[in-house]
Amino acid sequence: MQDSLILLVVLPLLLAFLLPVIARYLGNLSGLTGSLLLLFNILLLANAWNSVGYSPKVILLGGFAAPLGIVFYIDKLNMLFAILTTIIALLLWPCRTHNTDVREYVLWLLLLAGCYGVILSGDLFNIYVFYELLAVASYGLVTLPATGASYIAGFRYLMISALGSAFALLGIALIYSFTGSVNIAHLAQIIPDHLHHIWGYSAALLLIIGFGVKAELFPVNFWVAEVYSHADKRVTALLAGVVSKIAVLIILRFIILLFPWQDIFNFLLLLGIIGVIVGEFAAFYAQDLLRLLAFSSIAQSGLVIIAFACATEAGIMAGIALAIHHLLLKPALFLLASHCDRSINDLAGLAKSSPWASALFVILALSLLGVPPLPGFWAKLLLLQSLMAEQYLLLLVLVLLATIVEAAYLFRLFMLFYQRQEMPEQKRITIQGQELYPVITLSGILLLGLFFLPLFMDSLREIAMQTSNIEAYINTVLGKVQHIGEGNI
Amino acid sequence: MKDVIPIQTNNTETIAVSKNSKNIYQQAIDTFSNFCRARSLFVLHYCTGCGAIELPPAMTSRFDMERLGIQPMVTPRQADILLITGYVSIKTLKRVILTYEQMQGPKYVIGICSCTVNGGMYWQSYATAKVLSEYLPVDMYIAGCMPRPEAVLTGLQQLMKKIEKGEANSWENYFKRYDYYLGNQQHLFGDTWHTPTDILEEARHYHLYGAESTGNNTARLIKYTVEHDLTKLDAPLREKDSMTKRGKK
Amino acid sequence: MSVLDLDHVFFLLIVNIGIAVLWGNRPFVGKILTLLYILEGLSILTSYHVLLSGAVLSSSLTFTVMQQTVQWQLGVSGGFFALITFMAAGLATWFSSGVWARSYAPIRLLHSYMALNVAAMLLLLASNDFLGLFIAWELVSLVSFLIIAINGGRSAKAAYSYILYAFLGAMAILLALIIIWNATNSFSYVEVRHHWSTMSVNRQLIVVLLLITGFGIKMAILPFHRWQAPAYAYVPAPVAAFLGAISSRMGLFALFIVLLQVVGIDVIQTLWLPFEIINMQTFLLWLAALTLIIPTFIALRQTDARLLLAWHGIGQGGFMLLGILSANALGTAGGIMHVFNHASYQAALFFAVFSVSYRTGTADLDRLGGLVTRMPISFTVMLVGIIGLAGLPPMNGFVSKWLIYKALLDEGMPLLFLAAVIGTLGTILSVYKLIHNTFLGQLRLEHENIKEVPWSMSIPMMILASIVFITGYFPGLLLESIAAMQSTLGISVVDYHLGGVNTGKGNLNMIVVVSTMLMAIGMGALIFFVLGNPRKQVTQWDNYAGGHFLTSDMRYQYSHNFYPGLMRVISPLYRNTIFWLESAIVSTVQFMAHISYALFMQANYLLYLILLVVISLLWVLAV
Amino acid sequence: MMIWDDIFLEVDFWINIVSIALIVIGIYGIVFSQHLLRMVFGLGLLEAGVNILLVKAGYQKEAIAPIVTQASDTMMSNILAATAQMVDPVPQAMVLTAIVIAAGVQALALSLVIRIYKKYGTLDSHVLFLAMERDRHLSLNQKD
Amino acid sequence: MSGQHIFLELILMPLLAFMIGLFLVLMMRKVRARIERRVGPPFLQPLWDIIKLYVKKMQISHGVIHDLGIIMLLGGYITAEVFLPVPGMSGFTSQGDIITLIYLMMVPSLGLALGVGQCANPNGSIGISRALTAMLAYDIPFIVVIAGACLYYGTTDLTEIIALQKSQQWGLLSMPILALAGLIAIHAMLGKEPFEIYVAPAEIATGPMVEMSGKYLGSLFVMQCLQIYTITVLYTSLFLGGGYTWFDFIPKLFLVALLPVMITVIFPRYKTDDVLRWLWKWPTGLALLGLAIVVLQG
Repeated sequence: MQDSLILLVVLPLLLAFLLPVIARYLGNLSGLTGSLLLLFNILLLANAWNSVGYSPKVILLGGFAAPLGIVFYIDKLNMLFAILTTIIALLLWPCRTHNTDVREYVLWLLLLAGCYGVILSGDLFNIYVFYELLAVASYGLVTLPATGASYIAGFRYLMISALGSAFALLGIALIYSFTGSVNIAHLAQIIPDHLHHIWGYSAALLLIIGFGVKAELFPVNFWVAEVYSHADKRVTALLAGVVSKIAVLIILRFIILLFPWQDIFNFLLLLGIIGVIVGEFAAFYAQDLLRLLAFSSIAQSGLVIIAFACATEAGIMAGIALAIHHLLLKPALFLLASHCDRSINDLAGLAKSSPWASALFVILALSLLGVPPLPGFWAKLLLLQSLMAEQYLLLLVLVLLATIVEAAYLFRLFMLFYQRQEMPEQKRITIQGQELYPVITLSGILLLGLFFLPLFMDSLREIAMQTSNIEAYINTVLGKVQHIGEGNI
Repeated sequence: MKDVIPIQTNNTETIAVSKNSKNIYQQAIDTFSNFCRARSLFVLHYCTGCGAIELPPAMTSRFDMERLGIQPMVTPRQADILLITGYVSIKTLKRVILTYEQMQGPKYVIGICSCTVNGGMYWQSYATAKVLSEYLPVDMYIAGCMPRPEAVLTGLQQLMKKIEKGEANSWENYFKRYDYYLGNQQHLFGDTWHTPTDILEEARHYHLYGAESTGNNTARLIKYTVEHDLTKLDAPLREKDSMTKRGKK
Repeated sequence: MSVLDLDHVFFLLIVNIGIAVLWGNRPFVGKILTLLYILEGLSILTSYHVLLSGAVLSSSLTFTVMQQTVQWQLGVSGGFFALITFMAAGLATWFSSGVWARSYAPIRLLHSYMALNVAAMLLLLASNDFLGLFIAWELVSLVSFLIIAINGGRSAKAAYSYILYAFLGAMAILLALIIIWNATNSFSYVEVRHHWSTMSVNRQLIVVLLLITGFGIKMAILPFHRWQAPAYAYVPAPVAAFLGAISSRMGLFALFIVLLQVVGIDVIQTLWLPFEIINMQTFLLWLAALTLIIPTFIALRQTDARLLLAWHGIGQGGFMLLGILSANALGTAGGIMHVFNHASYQAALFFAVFSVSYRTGTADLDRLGGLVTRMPISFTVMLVGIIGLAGLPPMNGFVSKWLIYKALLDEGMPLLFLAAVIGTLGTILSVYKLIHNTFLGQLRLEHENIKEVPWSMSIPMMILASIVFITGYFPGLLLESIAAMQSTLGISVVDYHLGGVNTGKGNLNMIVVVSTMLMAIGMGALIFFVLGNPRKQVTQWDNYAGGHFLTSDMRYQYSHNFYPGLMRVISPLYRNTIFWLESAIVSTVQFMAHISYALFMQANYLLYLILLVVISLLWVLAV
Repeated sequence: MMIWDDIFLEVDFWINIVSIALIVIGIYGIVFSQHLLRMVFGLGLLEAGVNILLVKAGYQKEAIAPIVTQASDTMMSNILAATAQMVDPVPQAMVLTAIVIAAGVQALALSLVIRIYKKYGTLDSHVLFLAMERDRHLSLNQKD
Repeated sequence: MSGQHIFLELILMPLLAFMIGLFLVLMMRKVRARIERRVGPPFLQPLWDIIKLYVKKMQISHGVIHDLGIIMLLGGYITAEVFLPVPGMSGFTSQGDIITLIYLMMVPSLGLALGVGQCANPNGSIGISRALTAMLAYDIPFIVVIAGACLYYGTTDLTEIIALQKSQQWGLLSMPILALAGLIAIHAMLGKEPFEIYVAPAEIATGPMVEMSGKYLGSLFVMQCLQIYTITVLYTSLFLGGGYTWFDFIPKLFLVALLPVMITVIFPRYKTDDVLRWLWKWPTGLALLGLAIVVLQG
């Protein structure tokens, strides 16, 4: 039954290509089919979840065994991310009835297919291909609003990620030339001890920078501010929430399985902490709400990268917790911010005109900040504990200082929202009920997680344990097939 | 100190205090308090004119007022004796009267130099008050165009003897015959003349409110105070309202 | 078995919040809330004898996360502080439930924030391990941010600077928590105390310094004191009284628990700052002494009565810390007792100042004067308050100051004793200026028909004033629970009796001192009224002014720049270095923000990507 | 030197040089050019260089094309023997997809360039960046 | 200590203090006169002044707080008397120590300040502000002296200090520098000439006493007597071994009162900030030196 998970990737692709045809008959109901598909995916993942509960599974595409064939590796972490991607996609699904043309749905479905592919695939080149599919779909989505600014932002985004993927390809080429295989499990046996030299390092760097573009790694995240403020809000929510987390997931896989060297960890830690600090300070200076949220998402993904970079089990657990928390929270904030797309000073007195939206914004922002009772605090606590376990004292202090700067600009926002004087009549923003439903559900999930905190923490620990033991990964993937030679080094 | 300086008191009649109206206990206290009053006198020498220069030598080592129990004091509140030394110009007389009214209980006025007696050298000047006792009940004059310190001291000693005998109560005349004094003052300063202290109130406090305390002069004063509503405790506050014409409350 | 355990109190608090939020602006709700606070106070009082015997009020609010069980239970020290909180909250709500409420628009916000504050504070007082403490600490700082920002405008700015300081403190505490967790991987106090010695010495030093910073910020210890004065001054009357009385003492409570119970004063004495100059205890004592002196002499220069009192709040906070850290039975007792004393007279003073500003519309000392004839009750309350604040005998302020002085002398720290006395003298000077400029001197024309504040505002004031006098007369009432607190903390216990303290070397019996004072004042009154002749009241214009005729339009009051001679001598010392330090930090943050923003706004951004690749490849070559 | 001569003659060495040259030129084109089109061309060159390297990964000296001609013997052992001299087919498969992806991306980039030109009339990246910021600023303030 | 014994002492101690205070004031005025080569006031002059002021017929008051201030003034010093160790009578010395005494001596100054404040006379307010500044000035050296003495004796209870001095040697001999600094501080506490800025007659019309007339001024004179007595007794019990019998106690008091007067007569008046600077420089320096010596002696 678990082979059925292939449908996850196949169905969206199939529907994407059929949709233009269906649209001619169903007209504007085509959006519905997309959401139906997502529901089906959730069911698929649900029953797959309990089956994979105990030990990770492997799907051999086309029957070819590893290390030659393309392999899908299913374990708790991938399943978790897949489910979360589906949920977010379902909530953000642009099922506006009137003016969306069918191309938007197609691009969404391609994007989803790319996401699933990247999450599940256990093969390096396969990840690259799905990553490219994902990238191209996101270029399309970014330029959807058809304004001049979105075109330029889209183009610049295209250039930087194309460059990034070229580097990734270069890295894969280097690896292949040395190891002769692209299957991650196979590589995991070879690379750590054989490629521990200059070429191994450069391949690792190229791969990390390549996939770092989407993961908002420090120097390559310049596109974030432009794209998130010009693209359509739901796309931004998806990109900021889901796609960046998936890219970080790939980097996690790499540094655990392929390049478990301390220098790479230090490199990532360095880039991560710079990303956090620069993100927070830029957010402090940002003039409008969307750019502020964009920079804060840079900072958050910086935190996730730091967490994964200390590659202990506690680190991974903290990273996953932070990723999930940010994945659920940031789309909600972006949806809220979509209505207040103007400079911050004009937002004064928002609480009067749309009280529920500002109250939700405050609660979510506080959770982002890590104020105790809210889930954000537990995620940050895990991060701090893992950093402390690794004795990275300076990093710890810098993360805390960044939180203070974050508190500075968030509270400046709250003060603006809850100012006494009314917003001027014609510029008043009132956010109606039904736009808030996705936000309410997201915050509901977050606050619900609070009540089942102990249960949630234990399952997180299991996932972290499962991801961090490499032998299990290699055995499940390669165990089934006897070795065909050592590869042609 | 043999030559006795002529002392005139020109207030016509002093109401003799009949000795036996109080009981023995009251009398004992009176005699004892007069005994103490005589022994400790606080002097406020108001240097209105040239006579003041005689006071410092009276206090310092040569003549030493302190051996008589007399100390110089700075404010009328603490003083018993008000020494008016020298000519009293009309403008200064206003301040003298204000200071006199701010003094307490058994208070004595001594006019030094002949200018307070009858105008002295400035007898026909337009600017000075010729006879001090028309405006204040004066206990004693020490004549001389600036009497020497010995004269001042002898004068003070004689006043001490009078106080001891309990006869130096000319201050009560100010309250008993306030109308006479107020008339003279209004004659000099005009009808709207008033001071912050409420003399009639004080007269009642001293139980000296006699028939002669009020008359047409005080009537004029009372009319003025009522009109300006100065009767209340914080009278001058009202005055501010009247002046700025901010409507009667 | 205790009559009421903590669940009942928590339940009452939730009811409190519900009522305040739902019907906050109804007229009668203020009274109900006051009753509720008093009920909560009584419920703790009824089971207080249990607390005194060392037992604990347990509550069912527990949860376990990451193998740490976090639970809430109220010890005797928590109970003592809870009582003060309920007293302050009850009287503040009483003050705001009467006529004053009609004049204050956001009354519903005020009631709900007050209820939230009390609930958060009780959560903090009942926390009994580091994680619970931190969660409650963050809640308290968030909720007091809300209540400080209630008036908008100036108080919103003050609240913003407060929340930044609070987050700095919270992060410091979080870092300390993490370091402790790393050493002992458990958050409970007992465990931490047990494993404390496993940490290396300078790590212990870092943890203690971080905890001092974290909790010190709420207590406004010297380098972090700039936020408190405007925060506590520009808020409405009941809030100012509540904050001034108890809110900044939460930091002291946490410090008191952490330093004395967990770390232990002996450890602090052995910790040496780098270069062996000074040990931690002396460093903290001198920090507390400076916190006492500098804010007091800043208060001396204030012309706004509320700011003056707020600055004094900071100064007295330093005094309490001085007491607690003196590692002497008398000193710790004096420190804790000063918390109660300060709560009582600070609240009374704030009420008095605000009743004056309620009637006259201003709290600016240069525009007041002579109100004693018009507002006698507020005058008596302020008189009792300033005698307490200055620490003069009949009032309770004197007892705690005496205890701390005695401790400093017994411990052989004369210079600290001198510093404490300088602080007290500064307080006497500035409180006299406060009462002189508001109540004594010349009554201004516009205040001529000012009436006394309505009963609903003056009764809480009078209750507080009577509390100040009664606990001054019988300090034993407080010393009993303080001794119980000391025994639970395992530090040396003070031997007390109802009147005061008996030490071998000079003891204090307030019953004797105060009754002799009353008797002596009786004798003085006897001499004064019987012997002399009857007195006669005169108007304020019948005054010696060098022969000048006084009229009402002339301002004849000496109030501005009240101590010119002193100011001429010490004004060069006012260099407000901390202000410059703070604005320097703020401008660096803004500058870095500008740079990082500009970093992202690049036309040619690919350059950075290539730079990164080149650098990393070079770095790879180096490896 | 003997080693140097051998390497010098190796085809392998020359392919590396060419591909790295292509990559460097491509990157230079993308990063330092101001004109959008030149960036797209640079991208093309870069992709080409990378693809060459990818293909070369499976190269073996004097190896024959990886085509199994004797359809009949499907025995595993002969297949193994045959592959010994064959060039590794996997990178060739990979490079196929890589080329397709590169082409797709470049096509998308060109269409964007056309749209930008239609909208702004210029292709200078600095001017366009400022235009984007101006639009952003305009959209922020006059939100009706 | 039976009940009426205590009651008797409660009455006797202040009365005794008042009488000794009168003679101290008389001695001061007599010495001042003699130095100015004047005859000086008659024997019971201070008493006559007080009685004359009390029997004045008009007693001007500016309000209830004015009276309350004066009562607080008298009450403060009467209480202080009861806590002072006097030969033969112990009173409540065991219930309060030297710190209580210092604070009890501050209560009257606050009472006076309140009373004068009510008079709404700026001269009075300026006088009070100068008086409080002067208090700040002289209290710092005085506190250092007290701290030094208490450290040396190890206790803050006056009777024990006296007992210690009786067994060992006088405080004066064991802590000469502290004694000297204490003397200067006491000189300033008495409010005598060089530090008398707050009663400057010419400038602010006797400062706080500007509106005090009749029995108010009389009570101030009574306070002055009690103040001189309290301060001198405090000094003697700290440094001159307190009084074993009345016959050696009273000469000590007069000696301690005599020295400041001798200095007072020949000095003009300092300005307020000069008072501050001088008192914070010399006596505080001396006191700190003495304190250092005491601390070093261990």
